[in-house]
Order: sequence, then structure tokens, then C-alpha cells
Amino acid sequence: MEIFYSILPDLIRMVVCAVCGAAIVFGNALVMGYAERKLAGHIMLRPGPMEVGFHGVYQLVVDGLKLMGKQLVVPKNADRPLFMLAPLLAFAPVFVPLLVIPFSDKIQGFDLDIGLLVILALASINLLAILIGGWSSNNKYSLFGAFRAVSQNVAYEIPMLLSLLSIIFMTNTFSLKGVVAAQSPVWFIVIQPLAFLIYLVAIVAETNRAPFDLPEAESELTAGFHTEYAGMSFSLFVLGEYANMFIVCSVATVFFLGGSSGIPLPYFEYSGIIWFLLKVYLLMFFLIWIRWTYPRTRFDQLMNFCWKYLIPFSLVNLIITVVMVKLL
Amino acid sequence: MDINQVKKQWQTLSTTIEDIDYAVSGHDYNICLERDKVRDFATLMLEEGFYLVDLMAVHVTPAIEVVYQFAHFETRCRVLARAFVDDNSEIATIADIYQGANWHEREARDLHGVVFVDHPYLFPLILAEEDVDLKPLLKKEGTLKDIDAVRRKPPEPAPEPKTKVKPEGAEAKPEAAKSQEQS
Amino acid sequence: MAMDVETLEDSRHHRYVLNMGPQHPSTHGVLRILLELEGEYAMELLPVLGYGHRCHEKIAEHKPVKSFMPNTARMDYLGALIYNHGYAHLLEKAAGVEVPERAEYIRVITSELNRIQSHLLWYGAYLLDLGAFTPIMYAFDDREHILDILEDVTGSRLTYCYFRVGGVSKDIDDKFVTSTRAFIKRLRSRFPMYEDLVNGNIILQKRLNDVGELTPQLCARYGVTGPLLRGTGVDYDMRRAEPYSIYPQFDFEIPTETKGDCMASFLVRFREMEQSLRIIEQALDGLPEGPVMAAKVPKKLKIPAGDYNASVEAPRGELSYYLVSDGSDVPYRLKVRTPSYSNLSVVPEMCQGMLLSDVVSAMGALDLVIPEIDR
Amino acid sequence: MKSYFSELFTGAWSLILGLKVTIKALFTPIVTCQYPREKLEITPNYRGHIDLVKFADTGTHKCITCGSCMRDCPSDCIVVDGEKREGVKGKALTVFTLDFTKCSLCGACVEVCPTKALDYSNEYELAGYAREDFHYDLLKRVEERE
Repeated sequence: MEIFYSILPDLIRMVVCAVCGAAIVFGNALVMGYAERKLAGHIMLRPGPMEVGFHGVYQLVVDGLKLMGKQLVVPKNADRPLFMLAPLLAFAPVFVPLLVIPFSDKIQGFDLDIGLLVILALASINLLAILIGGWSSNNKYSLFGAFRAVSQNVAYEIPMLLSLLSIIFMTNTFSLKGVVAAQSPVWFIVIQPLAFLIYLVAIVAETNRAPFDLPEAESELTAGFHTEYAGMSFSLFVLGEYANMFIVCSVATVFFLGGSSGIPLPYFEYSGIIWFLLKVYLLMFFLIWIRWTYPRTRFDQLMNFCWKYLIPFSLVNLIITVVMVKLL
Repeated sequence: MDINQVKKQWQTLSTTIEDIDYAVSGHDYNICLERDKVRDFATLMLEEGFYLVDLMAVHVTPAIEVVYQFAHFETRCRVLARAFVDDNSEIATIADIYQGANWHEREARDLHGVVFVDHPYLFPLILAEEDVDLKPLLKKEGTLKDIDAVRRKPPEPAPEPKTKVKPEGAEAKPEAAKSQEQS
Repeated sequence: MAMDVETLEDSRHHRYVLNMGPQHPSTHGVLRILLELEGEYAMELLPVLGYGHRCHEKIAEHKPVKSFMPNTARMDYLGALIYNHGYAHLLEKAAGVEVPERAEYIRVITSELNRIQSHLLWYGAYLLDLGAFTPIMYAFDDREHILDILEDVTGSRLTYCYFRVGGVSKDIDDKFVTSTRAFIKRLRSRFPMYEDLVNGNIILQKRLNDVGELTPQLCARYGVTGPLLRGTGVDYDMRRAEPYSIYPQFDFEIPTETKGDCMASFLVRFREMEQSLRIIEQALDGLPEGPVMAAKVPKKLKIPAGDYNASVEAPRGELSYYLVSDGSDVPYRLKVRTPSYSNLSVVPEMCQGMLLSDVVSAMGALDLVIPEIDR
Repeated sequence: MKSYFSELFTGAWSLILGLKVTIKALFTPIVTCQYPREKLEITPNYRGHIDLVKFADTGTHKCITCGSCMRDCPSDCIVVDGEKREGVKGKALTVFTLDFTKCSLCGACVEVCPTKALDYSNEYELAGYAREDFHYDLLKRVEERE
């Protein structure tokens, strides 16, 4: 019993964190879904969703209900257990990284020493889900999408890690809170602009978004790895995608944009979270913006870009950082 | 491309080479070929830089006529070449000379049942597989006309290219056609 | 990005067949292509046609020549007026009908507007094939102005039946002239925007350069015409090569490129819009007064026996009507040579050894209109 | 090596130009029309399905039942019939139907009509549950019209 009481605060903390995590995942999907459609609309000189609620604000809620009501179709000769597992696998791991993200200096699930590693490790599970989903669908287009996703993600994880590594060398910690604390006078975007740019390009590829949306390239592969998914299993993929976007943008905020630091708002103790979310959604806006601007790259060009530009540049950047850290 | 040179080469392949008025018919030359000369003719045209505009079949008596249209990228020279198929509706393919003819020949096979001998892949293109023997564009008994009924009449006195339809000329022709039907 | 076909010749057992279409986002209609893939490289392509065949040639043999006019618009819904134009041109040539000059001017203006409209739709749809979603909306925004202008004069928005044998069915008014001039100004001002957003884009250039290269010889063997041919450096345009209507009166260029790849035909089409604008401008300036219909067109149009051909420049290439007449008012045989049909037939050779993504960009560069193929 | 960097910079610049275009569009007023909520005015020259014209002076149509439109229709979608009536010159129109499912809007009927009794309607919002919904009885329509 005493043990129970000793771990009770942690347990409560965990439950609260899980609930908050779920709230963030679903809330983020609603906001992002709406924002994406609205922004896409206005970029295309059309209004976007307008029917449900004021300027269509409830559109995503209604869409969610519709998707929930749809039949889950499993294609003939598909690997049924894997087919059902894939969307869950894409969706489930996104809660855990949220626990270690410091939304402000006071709001954070757990401040782990290996915070960044947790995030990166769990982010890779999403990839496994895409591979399983594409493989088990018994559809050649899905298979193509899955293969593309795997090679693309594996390739782009390298520049992403290398660019983050140069920050790690400067801060000497994997703890996200520590990284934020290290940026108290200047944000790392000023010191490490190249690393930020490389990271930005890498996350577009990591989250499989246009112009690097090859795994789901709808004009080539109909819908890529989720061709055969419908209803809720499809929406789990989408939820996972938006949550992943949120996570990678949070990491970018923590590592380059000073995390929750900003001018403290009067009369509000937790103003850090507002700054944090503002930065995250600014990055997300950028992702949306480029999605609706560019054509899609070709697969070999995508890989070439990674191996010819991103990795050399991030390596050079890393070496310079290490030398500078040693010297100074 | 020197048209006189080309004309000389045509003459080795065909005896009937007509100069026709482009302003009226849209063609410059009308060439009637024997069906065994079709491949030689196509080879010659390719060498001279002509491209294949179209290939089609027209159902007339005595036999289905295959019509080839060629034109040239550099100079205006529209050539109409025609050849009759043999008794088994067969004619040599030109799909290995003009690859574009591949589909046109498959289409002619679908619509008229012309068999192009040695065609690389004479599979139905437009029709479904089971409708291969439908031959939808073959004329029915009664509507089928003789080749002379659809040939241009020799220029009657003072044929001006841009004149109104001559009623007497227009009426005279259906009669000719009718007589063909009766026979 | 072509793979060496020879080295893979003995590895056929690795291949498998992918069914692209009949319902695929980038086949633009009910076209099916069987791809024999080696990894993501398409080693063999086999287009399968005929899903939407409407037997227009058979229909033509069953009704008077004049009644076939609405069918021409259904063959190529994007270049309907140009198809009208070709058919009217054929019948006028065959029956010897003189067309009033004003009617010819109206025909040229509306045909060129139609051509721009077709190119704009291709532009948007092609970018959609390449994964850019926004340009299609901008292109449609411009295209909508053309549709409004043409709707005002022809009465329909897509499948026009506006031209008649001997003229056009309705005269244009001042409103048409002013709105067309306004449109010319507007589209000109939009070109820099398209250049910035699309044409200069590095991703697009990487996607299109050196993809699907054609040569003039290959075009001759397959009968490929239109912007694809002009992309290989041959300035073959029916408006210049076999002038019809009043095109010889206008001063315009035939844009050509030399490389023959997708980028070349892309640029050729883009520049053709500007040239069409020039033609329209000159035609509006020189628009004569007068009737728009020939005074005497026989109600029952009898075509003297013989065969007739009329070729016009459709947005996608050379369009030829070939009419065999037996002297009656019903065609004995009417064959329509549609540009997309010949252009598509080059795909198996053009796309051999290409990546799947390149097949999509090469197919988009053909600017396929499937009803034109399955006519 | 030089081309390596120059390509990088020209490429990046072209991407920035693209972003400039779209961000400008984001703050441009929309150009679409929310169709069922707002409707654009349709041009009077729009060619919908054909209709018999109601003439103000006679209060009815001017069809003389000659059947030219029926004969000239390339898709045989018009049926005209009339009967001989006392005190009426010529035939009186009893049936004038249009099968709009077959009509290709070529306008041959309107142009051939000797009394200009036919004209295009301006109806473009056409939807129905069955194809019979588009078999129009034009005679009834002209009588019901104001």
C-alpha cells in the first residue's frame, strides 16, 4: 500500500498526461484539418469549407463522424490482422513523444534525460505502420507507396539527426528542457541557420507531405499506402500524420526557436505555452503553405537531394559546430 | 524533298498517279497501288520524310479499299494512297515501317475486318475481345456501293474549284449510285 | 531517367504487371495502360482503348452531313470549336460554299479562344499530375473568363455547336469584343505569375527535363503532331503548313523547342497561348462588317462524289476529316483523324524504361483527351 | 562544383518565387461563387433546351405543325403532331414533346423553324430522378407560362 501511495502522484501524472496527450492529438488534428483545408482554399482563391457552422468550423467534426460511420473494408486476399494493425500502429505511438515535449517551463509530462531519443525512436514506428499497411493491403500501388515511404524516411532521418546533433553538441544534453534552457540569450536558429533549414526540409520528407509526398502520390499511386483504407482506419493514418507533424514541429521549436521562451504576457503565468504553440503552428503553416505551392519531386531526385545536398551540408555543419565548440 | 524526284520513284511502284486539286479535295496526289507494293511504297515514303497521317478502310465493291494518307512536315504535300485487299480481306502490314500504323491497322481490323498480314499484334483495340467478328463499319447489302460511285468524277466542263454545288451534277451521281446498287 | 533496357532483358521473371486505369487519376478518362514493371521502371506499356467508344464514324454514315456538326464537339470536348471549324471547313470545301469574311474572323477568334481554354485546362491538369494542386485553380480562373465569353456568343460552355456550313450561327456584338480585349489584357498580366509559380520552379524543371524525349523521325513514324512535334524543333502547324480559313492574314509565330522532351512541349504549349492572343488581337482589329452566314447554303447539302480531306490544327495536333462521298447528302464514309490517337500510340516506345513517375509526366505532356481517342 | 552551387541557389530562389505567388493569393479575395447560396446572372444567350415562344400579341405559340424541326433533328428527339380543327387555318398543334436526354443542343430546330416559334430556354439547373423527367411537353409548358 505504501508503494502504491509512493507512486500515486506519478500515476496521476501519467493519467493526466495521457488525457492531455489525447486532447492534443485530436485537437491538433481538428485544428490542422480545418486550417489545411481553409488555407488550401484561400491559396487557390476559393473559400474552402463553408457549410457546417460559421465558415465551416465544424466541418472536421462532421467529417470525423462520417468516417466513424463508414464500413471497414478489408480487401480480398489481404493480410487481415496486419491490415487492421497498421492504422493502430500509426496512431498509438504518437502519444508518447508528447509526454517529453516542454510546452512551457512548467508544463511538461516528464523531463527525461533522453527526451530527444524517445521522440526519434517512436517516430520511426510510424514508418513501420506504413510499411505494414502497404504490404498487407494486397495492392501494388500500396506496396509501392510503402516502399517509397521506407526508403525516403530512412534516408531523411540521417540529415535530420545530423542537424539536431549539432545542437546537442552545443548543449551537451538530450533533455529537451535543457535545450530550451541553453537558448536563453539567442535562439539556435540564429547560430545554426543551416541546421534549421536542413531540419525543415527533412521534416517535410519525414511527414510525407508535398512536395515529398511520394508515398501517397495520388496522381501516380492513386493514394499510395492507404489506397485500400477507408473510414476510421484511414482517419487513424491521418490523425497519426497530423500528430507527427505536431511533434516534429515541436522539436523544431524546442531546438531552434527557443521553445516556450518569449515575451511574458501580463497576468498569465503560463504564457510560455502560448508562445510555444504559436511557434509550432507557424511552422505548420509553413508546411501547409509549401504543400499547396510546389509540384511533387521524383523519387530519385528526392534521394539525390538528400545524399548530394542535405547530408554533406549537415555533416559540414556538424564538423564546424564541433570545432567551434572545442575552440570556444 | 524534291517532289519531282519522289514522283519518279512513285512511278516505279504505281501506274496511276493523279495530280488532284488541293483546293477542292485537300490532297495533292492520289496514288493507286497494287497490294504487294504497299510495303515498298511505305518504305519509300518514310525515307522521303513523310509521316503517316491516317490509315483507314472503306468498304466498296469489288473489295475493301485501304486508304493511306501521308503528309510532309516541311512542304505541303498530301498524298493519298489506296490499295484493295485480297479475297481473304488480307493486305500486308506497314506497322513495322510506320509504327503509328499499328493502331490504325488494329482499328481497321476491328471496324472492317481487314487482316493485316504479319502485323505484330493484331488484337482488338476498340472492340471487346468477343466482338472481333462484329465488323461494324461494313456496309449492308443495298448500301454498299461500287468504287466508281465514290470516286471523283472527271472534271466536267470548266470545273472551278470554288463554285456552288451544281444541282445537275449532284443529281446525276445518285442515279449512278442507284444503278450500281441494282446491279 | 531511363534504365538500360538491354541489361534487363533476361530478367523478365522479376517483372509484374500493373494496371494503370481505367480509373486512375492521371489517365484523364477511361484509358487503361498495362505496365510491365521492373521495380518502378516501366519496361513494357500496352495501352488498352475502347472503354468509351461512341461510334461517331458509324453515326456519321447514317445522317445528313450537316447533322454531324454537334457530334464533332463531343469528340474533343476541349477543342470543340476547332473540331467544328474543321468539319465546317471540310463541307465548305467539298460543296464549294463561300464563307463571308466576317464569319471567318469570328471563327478564328472563337477558335483561338477555344485553343487557349484547352491549353489552360491542360496546364492545370498537367500540374495536378505532377502533384501541384494550386495551378489548376488559377488556370481555371482564367479559363472561366473564356467560357463566359464563349457562352455569351455560342450559348454553351463546353460542347459548342456554333459553326455552320457557310458561317456561324450568331453574330458577335460589342460586348464580345470588349470582354475579349479585357481578357487578353488579363491573361497577359497573368503570364508572369505562371512563370514564377510554375515554369521556373526547380522541381518542375527537374521533373520534365530529359523526360520522354522525341525526335522528328520518331514523330514521323508514329504520326505525332502538335506541340509534341513542335517541341522537337519542327515548326509544323496546320495553320501555317496548310493554311485554312484566314490564318495567312495574321502575323504569328509558331513556337518551337529543340529538345523534344516534356519540358519542350510544355513550353511550346505555354507560348502558344501568347501567340493565340496575338491572333485574336489582330482579328479583333481587322474585324470586318457584313453577314455571318453565306447567302445561299442548300438545305440539303449534297457533296459531289469523291473524297475530301480537311486538316486543321487542333490544340493537340493535326485534326483531319476525311470524307468519302457518293454524291448524296449522307457521307459514305467519314474518318476522323484525331491527334491524341496518334500521339498516344507513341507511348509504348516513348515511355519504355521510364520510372512510373515519369510515365505520368510523359502521359500528361501528351495532353490526352480520351473521348477523342475513343471517338 | 560551380554548377552544384548555382543550381542550389537558382533552385532555392525559384522556390521562394513560388511561395511569394501563393502567399499573395492567400490574401487575395476569393473568386469562386458559392453556387446554391449565390447565383451568377446567366447570359440571355444561354442555350438551354428548346421552348415554344409565347407571343404577346396572340397569347400563344406560333407553331404551324409543319414538322420541319422534327425532320431536321439529328437525334430524333422532337415529336410534333397536330389535328385539323374547325375554323383554324392549317393544322392545330396537339403534341410537341422534346426528349431532352437525346438532344445535343445543336440548334437545328430553332434555325429551321419557318415561324420562329422555337427558342432556347434559359434553364440550366436540371436534375431529376428518372429520365422521364426530361421528356418535356413543350405545349404544356407554353400554356403554363406567364
